[in-house]
Amino acid sequence: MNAPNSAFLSVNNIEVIYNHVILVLKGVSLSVQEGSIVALLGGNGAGKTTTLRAVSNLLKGERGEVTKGSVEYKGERVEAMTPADLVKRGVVQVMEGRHCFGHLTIEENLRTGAYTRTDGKAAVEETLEKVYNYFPRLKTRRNSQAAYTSGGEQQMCAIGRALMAKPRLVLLDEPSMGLAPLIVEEVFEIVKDLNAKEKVSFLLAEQNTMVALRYADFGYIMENGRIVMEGAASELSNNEDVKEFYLGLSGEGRKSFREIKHYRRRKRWLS
Amino acid sequence: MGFFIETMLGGLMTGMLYSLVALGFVLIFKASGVFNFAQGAMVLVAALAMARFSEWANAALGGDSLFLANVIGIIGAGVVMFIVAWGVERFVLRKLVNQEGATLLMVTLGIAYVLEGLGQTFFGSEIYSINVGMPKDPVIMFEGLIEGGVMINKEDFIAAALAAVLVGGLTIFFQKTAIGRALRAVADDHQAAQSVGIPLNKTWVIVWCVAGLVALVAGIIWGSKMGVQFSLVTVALRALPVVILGGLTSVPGAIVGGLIIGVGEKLSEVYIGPMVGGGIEIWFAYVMALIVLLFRPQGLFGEKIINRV
Amino acid sequence: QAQEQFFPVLVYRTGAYAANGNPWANGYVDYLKFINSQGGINGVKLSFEECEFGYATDRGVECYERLKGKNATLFQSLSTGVTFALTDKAAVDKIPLITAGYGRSESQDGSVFAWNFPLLGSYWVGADVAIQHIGQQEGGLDKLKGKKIALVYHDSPFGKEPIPVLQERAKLHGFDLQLLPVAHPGVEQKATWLQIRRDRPDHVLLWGWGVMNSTAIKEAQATGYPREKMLGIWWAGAEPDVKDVGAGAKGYSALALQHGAEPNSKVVKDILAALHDKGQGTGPKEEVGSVLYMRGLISAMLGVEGVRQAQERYGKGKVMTGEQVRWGLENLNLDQAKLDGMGFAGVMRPVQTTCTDHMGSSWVRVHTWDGSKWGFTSDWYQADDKVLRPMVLEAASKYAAEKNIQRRTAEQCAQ
Amino acid sequence: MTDMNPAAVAQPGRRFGDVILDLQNISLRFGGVKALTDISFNIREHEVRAIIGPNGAGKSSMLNVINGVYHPQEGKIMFRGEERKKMEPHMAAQQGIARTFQNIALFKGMSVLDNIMTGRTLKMKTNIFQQALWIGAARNEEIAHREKVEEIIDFLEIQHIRKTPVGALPYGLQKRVDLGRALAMEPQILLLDEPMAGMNVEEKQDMCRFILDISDQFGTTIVLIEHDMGVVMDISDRVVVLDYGKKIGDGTPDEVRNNQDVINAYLGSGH
Amino acid sequence: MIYRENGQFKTSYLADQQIFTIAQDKWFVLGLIAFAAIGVPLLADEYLFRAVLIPFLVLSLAALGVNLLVGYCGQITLGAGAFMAIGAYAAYNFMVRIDGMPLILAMLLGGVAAAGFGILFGIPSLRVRGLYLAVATLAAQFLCDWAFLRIGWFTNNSSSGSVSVAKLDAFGWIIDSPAEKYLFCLAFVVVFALLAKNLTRATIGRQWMAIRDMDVAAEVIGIRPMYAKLSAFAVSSFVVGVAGALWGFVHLGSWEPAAFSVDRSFQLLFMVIIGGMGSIMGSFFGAAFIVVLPIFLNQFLPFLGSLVGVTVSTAGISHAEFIIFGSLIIFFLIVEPHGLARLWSIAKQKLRLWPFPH
Ligand SMILES: Nc1ncnc2c1ncn2[C@@H]1O[C@H](COP(=O)(O)OP(=O)(O)OP(=O)(O)O)[C@@H](O)[C@H]1O
Ligand SMILES: Nc1ncnc2c1ncn2[C@@H]1O[C@H](COP(=O)(O)OP(=O)(O)OP(=O)(O)O)[C@@H](O)[C@H]1O
Ligand SMILES: [Mg+2]
Ligand SMILES: [Mg+2]
Repeated sequence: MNAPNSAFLSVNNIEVIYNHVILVLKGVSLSVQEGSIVALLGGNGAGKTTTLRAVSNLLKGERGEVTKGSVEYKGERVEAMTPADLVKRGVVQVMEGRHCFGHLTIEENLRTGAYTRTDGKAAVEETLEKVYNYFPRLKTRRNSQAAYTSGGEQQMCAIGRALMAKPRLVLLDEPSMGLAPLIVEEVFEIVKDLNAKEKVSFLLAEQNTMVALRYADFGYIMENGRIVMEGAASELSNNEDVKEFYLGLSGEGRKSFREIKHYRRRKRWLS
Repeated sequence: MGFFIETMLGGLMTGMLYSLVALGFVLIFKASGVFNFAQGAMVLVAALAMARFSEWANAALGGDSLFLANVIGIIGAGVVMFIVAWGVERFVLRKLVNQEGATLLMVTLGIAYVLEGLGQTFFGSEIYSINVGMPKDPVIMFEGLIEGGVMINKEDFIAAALAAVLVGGLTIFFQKTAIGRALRAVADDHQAAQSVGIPLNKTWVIVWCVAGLVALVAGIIWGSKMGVQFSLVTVALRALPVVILGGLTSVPGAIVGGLIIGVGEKLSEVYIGPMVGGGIEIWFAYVMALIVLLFRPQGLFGEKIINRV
Repeated sequence: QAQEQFFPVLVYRTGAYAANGNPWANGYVDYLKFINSQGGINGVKLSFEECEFGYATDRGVECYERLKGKNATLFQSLSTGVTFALTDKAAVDKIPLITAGYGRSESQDGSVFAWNFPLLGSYWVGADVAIQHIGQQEGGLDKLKGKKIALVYHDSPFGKEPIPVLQERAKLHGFDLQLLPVAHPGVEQKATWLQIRRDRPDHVLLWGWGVMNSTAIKEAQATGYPREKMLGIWWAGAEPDVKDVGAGAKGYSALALQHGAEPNSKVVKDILAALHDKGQGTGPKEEVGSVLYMRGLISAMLGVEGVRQAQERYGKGKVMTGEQVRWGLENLNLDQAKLDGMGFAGVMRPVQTTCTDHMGSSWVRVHTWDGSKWGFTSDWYQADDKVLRPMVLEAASKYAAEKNIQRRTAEQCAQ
Repeated sequence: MTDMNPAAVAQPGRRFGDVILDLQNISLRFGGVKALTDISFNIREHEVRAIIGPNGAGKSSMLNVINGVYHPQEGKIMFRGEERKKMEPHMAAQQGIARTFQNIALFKGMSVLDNIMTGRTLKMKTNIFQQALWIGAARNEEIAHREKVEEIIDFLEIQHIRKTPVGALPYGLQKRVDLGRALAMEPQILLLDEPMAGMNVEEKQDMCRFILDISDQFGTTIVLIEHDMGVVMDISDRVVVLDYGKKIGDGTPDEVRNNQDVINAYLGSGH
Repeated sequence: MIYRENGQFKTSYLADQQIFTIAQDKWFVLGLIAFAAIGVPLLADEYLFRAVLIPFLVLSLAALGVNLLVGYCGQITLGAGAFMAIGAYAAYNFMVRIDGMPLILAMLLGGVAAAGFGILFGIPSLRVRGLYLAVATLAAQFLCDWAFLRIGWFTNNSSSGSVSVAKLDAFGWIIDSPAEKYLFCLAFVVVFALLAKNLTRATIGRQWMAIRDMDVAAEVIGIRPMYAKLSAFAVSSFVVGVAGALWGFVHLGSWEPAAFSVDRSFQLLFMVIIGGMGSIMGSFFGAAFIVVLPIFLNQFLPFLGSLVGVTVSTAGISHAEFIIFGSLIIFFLIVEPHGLARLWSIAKQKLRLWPFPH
């Protein structure tokens, strides 16, 4: 890993508190290099979403705040910026749980994604077409109000909406959730594609470790508000613990879900 | 017959005036999901500012040009409304991103108090008048057609026309422009709106400004009709059934709702009222709205309330 | 400082009725200040404290409790609602309530309502005189037969007070009474005036308060109802009611609770000299002498005179208690000479109360707005006792029965 | 393929009862959108029945039909051999149908414990006056049900968050509470809408275990929507495949896996 | 370190279902009630009783009722004033029309009448929700305002529309002095608060909250929306109705419909939201805020003015009162959108952790 200050995005030792009393992140540091895909892994409640919110400055609405540490994007401190400022600079978050604008149609949803763009109508139309190409399903449902589309359609809409902003860094929170396997592959192909062709960087929080590590360059594993492990994606996917607990592979390969007879105590790096 | 028409017309005109106030509610609700109980106070403050500024201007100009004084008054009041919008965003809404409707509603009640207090402190609590040259005396028309003719108020007609123009413009603004779309997005989900880069602060200032200007128009018209004084805030209570009958999220709904309520309450008061002792129009308006809601819970033109699992 | 007589001042200087509440309060306070500048009541200075209640009954009650704790010995409750709420309490606390020109009409009966003083006139008086005046305009009460009179009233106890008297009179003279309630605060009257336009009543009585009055006059203008045919109660006959209507209100008349706008009276000149010219006045100078200012002033004067009268009996130069003030109010005798002496010549007529008559006088005249000021346009009227007395007795007796109150006997009165 | 001999699919040690729910020719439209077109399939007692299909195929809508949230325009639903008339969700609940939701629908303002306790509503018999006075019957009832609920809490291993308001919980735990609430109803049929979305492998394994244990211990019939093919193939007994509101496959996991239509529409060649 | 649950273990579910799971809380509240019942009557003067404490108690009770509906069941209502009015007028009618009607029974019957109308006006809630419902409940408000003014029967044909009650006699206890009135109200409040608390921790309370948080899901697990919503309307209106009877009988003694106007409805909603929705304690906080603050400001501002040597006019003070009152509402909601009760519990939580920040 390079020295953090040369990084595209660097999160330095942040602490996050919700509601003035609930301490959730206890000193998290990570960095994303320009043009890379970084995966943030970890169990439920580890603090992945919180980390992403801290980066995109969406904590306020949840009554959370960063009490220590700093977040820098391209060498600029971002804590004082509004989320809108960040979007203008190219940092866009796809929120966990979809958050489509229920009363707007799918197409209107996508167009709001282009709100900060200033490069003209034609360019926006072009991106819109691109998104429709990525997700043909959205095109067929373009005139439905988002609230009346299926869960997966909403997820696609949320991802597509973020892409409409022509981002430089996308914070993807659980992009695969609720998507059919084919679409999951597609989403990650899109990620790869954008990353390769347009040098868009990604920081993704993902439960589907298998897929995530396949596409990511680098990974962090979080637990209980701390980073407990980090390394290149290939390294991580070969780590025995990661294999067992995040990929469901044990020595003799993948085990049937039916056969796991006992609830296992989770591996804890800290305890 | 003539009387029936007059009642209808009277109802339509009053309805139009309700619509103007209702419009303020709808605007802010549609664009930020806030049910703004301070709308009545905004009407009051706008009207007070207009009345006092034009009064002062008139005095300063030596009473020469009422027109000029009125223009200064309107500009002054417009500035006041801008300051209100800015202040509301800066000191209140900014700190309440992503909160529940009930909380926001309550906060607007707080804003209403502050505005009422400030308005009266700066502009006084007497009765002031706005004179924008509205004709006050009635004209009788169609005397040849209907016995006794039909009495019409030009003032009401002008007001209604103004309201119609305002509504038409705002409808287009909301449905067709990018900023209108962004405003609707904000109403749906503050956080998601932030996440796509819609600057909540700026949009809120814009909406409250627009609502402030609508309040100003309402204030000028109501003020010139009934004098500028504290009771202006209560016109908001009369506009509420209009808002829900038309649908909280629909600009045209505010107009249609206003017309229905206006006509309904006047007809009921005139024809049913005497049978039960009179004074029924206010509850009649609410009951009418309620009945409509039983069939269309989102009001006549409101967006369907989404309720999915 | 026990050497001061405390005058609580209930006011509403903010909210929907502020435009009317302000001049009243200013007149009231100015008079108290004026008395102090003249050396007080036989040397007893007056102290006073305002309490804002925004015309809300429960806030009014709170004010009463607060000011009572500061040794209030009389209270002017200033709204029908507060009067109703305090009528029982005041009797327990032994604090007389002065309700000059408002309150409960039956409280004129002092033998039941020992602590209420609707001095100068009650709403029943107003209603009675209004019909007399209309009768006179028509050329005699007998001409009222078949005529139609509409009552446009504030839909509250205040607005409903006159109805029994009007109904009584309607029976007597055979006119048609049309009742048209207007919901608080009275900003929406289109339907009301459409009905008036349809039914074309010969006269309209306006029983309004605050914004309701000016709205009514404007609607009358908008529906072309002649203002000359409208007659307001004394709470609908002041400057704020017509000011912003201006010329549109020309010809509109209202009852005057004896006084009208009195900028030329001696007492006003005295106050201007003693207070406003020295920069010690309460409100704006232009307001001094306006109708509601005078109402406040006279209300204060009645209170002051009650105390003065009490001192006659219980000791000059002493601070009076509530009970003593009541005796004073019950035995007021403001004859013409006294009034002239105080500067009220031409403003009002003598007032004389007794233990059984807590009103003291029922003189009323009519004034009319000429587009820029109020001026008197009628002779003095007096309410017809033949009509009112039985009604007062009946209503008071009903109240006494409900509350288990024994009428005061002659001996009790004499004490 | 539609109606197989239960014995053929029965795994050793598992027994299948009769058809408990039979859906015949169900069609559901929303305005112009055809969510379901002429779908028939049945559910047998004690089986784990999976519904799979691409996003927007109508899976969630199917569940909504089964538990009375949506009313299909056409088709019959037979419950234990009797035709079910138009039915509101709470009536379905009375018949013993419980479900979890795709977009978590927990009672945000209440604690985990209270959320699960609401699942017992139908089993509580005391009246409002007894409850107001908190006298004998009401109190005993409360305690008795509390014990049951504690069993479920133990079972789901969420003791430590018993008193936490669910709004503040991470996604995965919310899903578990959602399941707990459905379990508290002691349902005969349990409908699970993507219970494992947003979980990592380890957590999925736990969840599978819960589901299988529920099925074994209580004999509950389970209808499961899931996009993780590993899970579906491993734990379900029979699978229905939907695509664009139509049924394109129905059978054992193996049959379905090899069905060409299913591969084209949903699985892709990867599986 | 005093405020800890350390060492307090619960050995049964019953213990865990207690109203106060921490002993200190329990003793604090019991102490408070004891103080209110014994200490306050010794200390307070008449002004405090009549102008502050009695209205505070009665409005707390009403706010409590509204909170059951708004805070627990999520049905925003702006018609609470109407139900207070129904309670008051119904109790009045029971008193004057039935000979020998005991006072307390009349008040409770007033509550029952209010509950009946609550159910009636609650029916729209089965279809209409949220703000639409809130505005629709104003129909009840204005209809009641009108009916009590216009229909003579309700007011025993009093010509002015204003009614008053005779001596208050609760089973021989003549409630006359302010302290007695205060204790009478206090008894009502304590009993009702307890009953309300019981309801909210029982299944019915959970049903209400479920409907509030997610009505479709609630229905799916077997809650009947009709039963849950209408029972909330009934219970809430009952409490509000009893509070209305207390307001009329004990506090005002004589009243007109304006005593229960739409302003009162708004005021009650204020209390609930400021105090904390879905919190019994919050109702009291809210009532204290709304009742006491204006009075305090009204008396404090002139004093403050005199300190710095300016005499503020009464009008100036009341305008300032508006501004400060409004600002405080905003301020508190920004600090804690879930109301004062939440602020209180966060404070407690911090206290529990003290001296450590987390
Ligand atoms: N708004 C909030 N208020 C209070 N606590 C919160 C809030 N949001 C999250 N938390 C707490 O913060 C911790 C981390 O949550 P976070 O959502 O960041 O986890 P996560 O890693 O994204 O989990 P998941 O994979 O389930 O989404 C959890 O313990 C959660 O309870
Ligand atoms: N209430 C509704 N109104 C309008 N359309 C609806 C409604 N409910 C569902 N639909 C439509 O029906 C289709 C099927 O939706 P459903 O939610 O059942 O899909 P799904 O199979 O669960 O998909 P996913 O895997 O993405 O959750 C979708 O296209 C959706 O837009
Ligand atoms: Mg997360
Ligand atoms: Mg689905």
